[in-house]
Amino acid sequence: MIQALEIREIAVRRGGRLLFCDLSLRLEAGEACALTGPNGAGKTSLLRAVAGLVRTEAGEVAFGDVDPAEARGAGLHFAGHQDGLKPARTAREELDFWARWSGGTAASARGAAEALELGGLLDLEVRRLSAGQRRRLALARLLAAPRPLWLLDEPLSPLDAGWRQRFAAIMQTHLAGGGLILAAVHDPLPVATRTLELA
Amino acid sequence: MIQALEIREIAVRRGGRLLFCDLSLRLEAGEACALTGPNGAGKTSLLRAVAGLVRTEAGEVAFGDVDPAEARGAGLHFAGHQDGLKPARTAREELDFWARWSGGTAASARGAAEALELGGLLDLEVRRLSAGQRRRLALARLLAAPRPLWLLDEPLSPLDAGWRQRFAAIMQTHLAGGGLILAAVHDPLPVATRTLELA
Amino acid sequence: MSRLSALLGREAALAWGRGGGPLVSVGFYAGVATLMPLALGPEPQRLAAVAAGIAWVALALASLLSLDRLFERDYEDGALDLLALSAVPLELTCAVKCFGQWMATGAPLAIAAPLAAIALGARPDLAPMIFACALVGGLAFAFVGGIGAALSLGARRGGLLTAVIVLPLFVPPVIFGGGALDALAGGLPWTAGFVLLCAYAAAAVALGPLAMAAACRNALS
Amino acid sequence: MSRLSALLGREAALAWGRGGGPLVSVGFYAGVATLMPLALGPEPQRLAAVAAGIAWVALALASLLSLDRLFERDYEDGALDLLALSAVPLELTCAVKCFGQWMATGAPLAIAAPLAAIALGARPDLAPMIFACALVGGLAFAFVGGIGAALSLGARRGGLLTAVIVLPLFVPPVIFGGGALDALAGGLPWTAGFVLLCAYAAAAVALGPLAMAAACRNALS
Amino acid sequence: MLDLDAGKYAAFVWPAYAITAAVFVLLIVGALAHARRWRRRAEELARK
Amino acid sequence: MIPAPAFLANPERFMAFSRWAAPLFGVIAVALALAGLWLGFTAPEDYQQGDTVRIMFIHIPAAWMSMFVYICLGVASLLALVFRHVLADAAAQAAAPLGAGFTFLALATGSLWGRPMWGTWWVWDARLTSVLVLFLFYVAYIALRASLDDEAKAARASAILALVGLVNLPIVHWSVNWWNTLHQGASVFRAGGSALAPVYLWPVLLMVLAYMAAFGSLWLVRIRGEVWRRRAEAAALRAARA
Ligand code: HEM
Ligand SMILES: Nc1ncnc2c1ncn2[C@@H]1O[C@H](COP(=O)(O)OP(=O)(O)OP(=O)(O)O)[C@@H](O)[C@H]1O
Ligand SMILES: Nc1ncnc2c1ncn2[C@@H]1O[C@H](COP(=O)(O)OP(=O)(O)OP(=O)(O)O)[C@@H](O)[C@H]1O
Ligand SMILES: [Mg+2]
Ligand SMILES: [Mg+2]
Repeated sequence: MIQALEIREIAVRRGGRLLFCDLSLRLEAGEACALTGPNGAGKTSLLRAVAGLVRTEAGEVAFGDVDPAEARGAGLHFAGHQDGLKPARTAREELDFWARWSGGTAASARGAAEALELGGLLDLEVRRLSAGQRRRLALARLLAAPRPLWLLDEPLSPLDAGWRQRFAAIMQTHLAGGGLILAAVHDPLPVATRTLELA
Repeated sequence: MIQALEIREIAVRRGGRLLFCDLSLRLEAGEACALTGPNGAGKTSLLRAVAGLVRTEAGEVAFGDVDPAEARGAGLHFAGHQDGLKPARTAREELDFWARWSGGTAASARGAAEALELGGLLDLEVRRLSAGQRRRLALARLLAAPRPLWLLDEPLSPLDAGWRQRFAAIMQTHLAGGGLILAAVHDPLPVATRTLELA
Repeated sequence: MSRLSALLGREAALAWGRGGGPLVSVGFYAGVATLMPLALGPEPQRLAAVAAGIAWVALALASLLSLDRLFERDYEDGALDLLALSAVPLELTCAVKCFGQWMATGAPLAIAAPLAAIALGARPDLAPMIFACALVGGLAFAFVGGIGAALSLGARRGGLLTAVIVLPLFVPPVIFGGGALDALAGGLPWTAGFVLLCAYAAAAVALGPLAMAAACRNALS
Repeated sequence: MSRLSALLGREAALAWGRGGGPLVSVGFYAGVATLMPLALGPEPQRLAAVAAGIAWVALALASLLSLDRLFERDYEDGALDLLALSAVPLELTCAVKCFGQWMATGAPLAIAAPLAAIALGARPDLAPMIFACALVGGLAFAFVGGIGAALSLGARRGGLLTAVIVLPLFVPPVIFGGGALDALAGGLPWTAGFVLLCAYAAAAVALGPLAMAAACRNALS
Repeated sequence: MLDLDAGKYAAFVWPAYAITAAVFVLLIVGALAHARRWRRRAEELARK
Repeated sequence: MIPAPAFLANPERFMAFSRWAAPLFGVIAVALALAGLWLGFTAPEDYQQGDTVRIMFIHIPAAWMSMFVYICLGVASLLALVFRHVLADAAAQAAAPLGAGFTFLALATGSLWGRPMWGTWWVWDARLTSVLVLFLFYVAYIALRASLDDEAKAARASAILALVGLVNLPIVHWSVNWWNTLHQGASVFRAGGSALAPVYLWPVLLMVLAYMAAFGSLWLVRIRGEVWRRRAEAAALRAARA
């Protein structure tokens, strides 16, 4: 179980440009951090670096006393701009697959679908879902297999006001259970306990 | 030149469910309307129906005294959730193509790129752009060929605070020049003169 | 006009990037020409007899397998919406898309086809005929394949469907072209087959876009 | 295990939907079997001599043209990120992807191949050998094709690259399989060719995933 | 008079008729079953 | 056989008409078939073809029907596409499996006739191949229809396909003239009178009429089934929304 996320003086370079360097952050269990900054500041790149998807130029990322490879393999969820959902498959097929892929079960997938009220939508193909419904499906994966660290990239944007609140409550529950959230946002994050601003 | 958008008692059905019926709206030149409503209410479907991409069950859409086919072919811009940009092509290639496709020129494409400050990004492949940069590229198409009616689907969501303001100014200018805007949004539209709420 | 030429350029560029283009077609036929003799064993006469026909069928197969994605990407990423929203009639847009595909993939394949056939042992005097058949046939394949691609938009088994829909439509041009090649090789009058092939291609170019546009509109709505 | 079987199911479903599956392969070979004789002319002996070889090369072509998109969609829509972020090593993930592709496309093609060859006039006693070659060869093609597909991720000319990278790697199995078929047809000892084909397939299955995983990581970062 | 002896060609004539009969039976049964099934279903739902 | 669209366009009227027309056609089909078979099996053996000539009585009708049903499918599809008429669409959908059945019969009986006559079950000649293509069109139509969920979209897409497939019909019919093939050319109807002796011509014609009547009956039954299916689905949707 990941107890803390520690980013130590990392630097990330994209396309020859150094996006940021000497960036540090420490997040304890139960804490959330909103990552803000103008477009192109490197929020997405930072999240991907934490997930190990992007090479860092310098510095390191530690997950408490959990081995990074293990933490990335089984301790974190990454929900990016692109949701990896296949338009031609049904919501149920996709949710079931991703739940099983991250170690959940059919039952936990059903629970996640209930929490995000996907019930009536599960038999639709993903391409038929509205933008907000599709985002809810993508977010349901967070609940389908419990993992402590959530890396979220603008999770709220296509959600309506009601669902923003409800997802805030879901995040709150996750934090209360000892989870950690690092979320890139442009609007204030309803649960943020702190903010990291990229230049 | 489209002087007004008039939606008369239209009804749209998706997947066997009637999303809305008897919906009417009149928009004059210089007016903007924010389309709000919960996820799945049918905002996107309404925009697509206005653009003629979705069949309406009943009612009709009129564009002042402009023939609908002509209005749809040359009088409106549609900027949806999906931006139709190809990840493997460069931003310049895409902008140039879409500018020419909607009747603009290389010069107007350059002007649009300047207005949205895409200068340094034009030679990047679309897949390398950050979410906000990519949205700016998609929105640049609106300026690359002037057309009176803009149908926008959550245009501001991945933009940072600064760009939200700047794009609001761009919309303001468009309205001042006699343009019309119908935009689906979850946050208040900075220029809205009125609001249509879907159930 | 400027719109159409822009579209043609885009389609050609996309087709090229996606796996078309002169080099790929040369590569594809190089593959056919090298793999065939390897698979069939090296007896020259056996191969020579079928060389022209093999080059011809390889073209049909290459089209069959590459055309199924002519509209799919644009449909899924929203570009087809914007292409449909234009003063250009969708029929013309579809025709230009197919034509661009043919320009980027079909035409280079047509240049490579006679080379591959000769490499396999076809008589060199068949080369012009192979080239002509491949050029005209490729056009027919592109426009007919486009119909299948458009019809299967949004279907659950897109790829399968395209193949199932397109296969029957590919048969007549293959017969016509194969007949013309065979007749020429046997010293018989070959014009009938070739003229029929041209007629089929012309019909495909004229009527295919109507079907494609109707199918695209249907998929979008 | 549950993860891998889930992944296998997904890959098979996607491959099936994208254009694989039993029906497509039957359709594809029906196409080959219908188009070949039409293009070559109906003389049975001429056809029979090359029937087995044609079935074998058609398999290679089908793999060549369908494998180039094994990773592309997952890469572009972000699914590959999530697949990489797992306790399952990416090597295994890639292997399962290729295997799923083979299950959904290669294996049904292998069943269809002897039927197509016989329809074209091959001797029925060659059928088991054609089947075996197609089965093993399809596995080799899938794993080798996957390398090309992964290497060309994010490249500007993906399709071209895949073909150029994969084609040379396809040559040895085609030679081995073709040799075995030819030897069997000629009453010569065929085991050598077949054993080499199996060895090549085994090597591809063992080493391919390492290359694929490295290429995917590189494309993602 | 009725000549049902197809001689050496019996192996071709009778299978042809058998296949024809079988396909007709399939078509008839299929059509009737399809119609009956949906008629039942429609009436069931109309009653509700 | 194509019902007058204006009269039958009204589903109620169609249901009332087909209620008695379908069984009537069925009875006519049986009567004609019995007559045709009786004449066919009392006719003398052909001096060339021997007893295999009896396959003709089921081959020619099946072959003709395979094309005729496709014409019906095409016309119904056109009406469905242009007038968006549900009944026309139901008619098209109902015709496809029947057409596939007749085409299969043409292929199977032809193949069984070809073995003794030509010494082979199958050759890749233009007539045989184009009939196979016709069969593939029916299959493609059914497959396309089955894989689109949205009823309206499926209707339009498959109607487009049906119209596209019409190009194959002239190829089937004239393929024997365009290529010199094993299959014989037009012999029943041709300039200068039929090439068939009357003893064979009559049973063939009776069987053709019998097949037509059978198709008419089955078509009506299937359309009725389609009408009910659509009613049921509309009712289910209403129930789900209420
Ligand atoms: C699989 C094999 C065969 C297929 C697919 C087939 C198909 C057809 C078709 C489609 C027609 C209707 C042509 C038209 O009216 O345009 C037809 C007619 C006919 N077939 Fe076949 N046939 C096959 C084999 C045979 C064989 C082996 C024989 C006899 C030796 C035969 C004798 C006839 C005759 C006599 C007609 C009527 C010709 C006319 O008056 O139009 N067929 N067949
Ligand atoms: N693969 C890449 N190659 C080159 N440059 C890249 C690549 N990916 C991202 N970039 C560049 O790196 C910068 C940071 O991108 P990133 O996506 O991290 O920004 P962001 O803070 O998430 O912005 P946004 O708020 O718009 O999502 C951008 O300028 C982008 O153009
Ligand atoms: N092609 C389709 N087939 C079936 N149902 C569809 C289709 N497209 C949309 N829907 C359904 O129609 C409803 C309205 O969708 P729409 O995209 O218009 O909503 P929206 O108001 O834009 O929502 P959001 O705020 O989430 O973008 C949704 O419930 C969706 O599932
Ligand atoms: Mg970002
Ligand atoms: Mg929407």
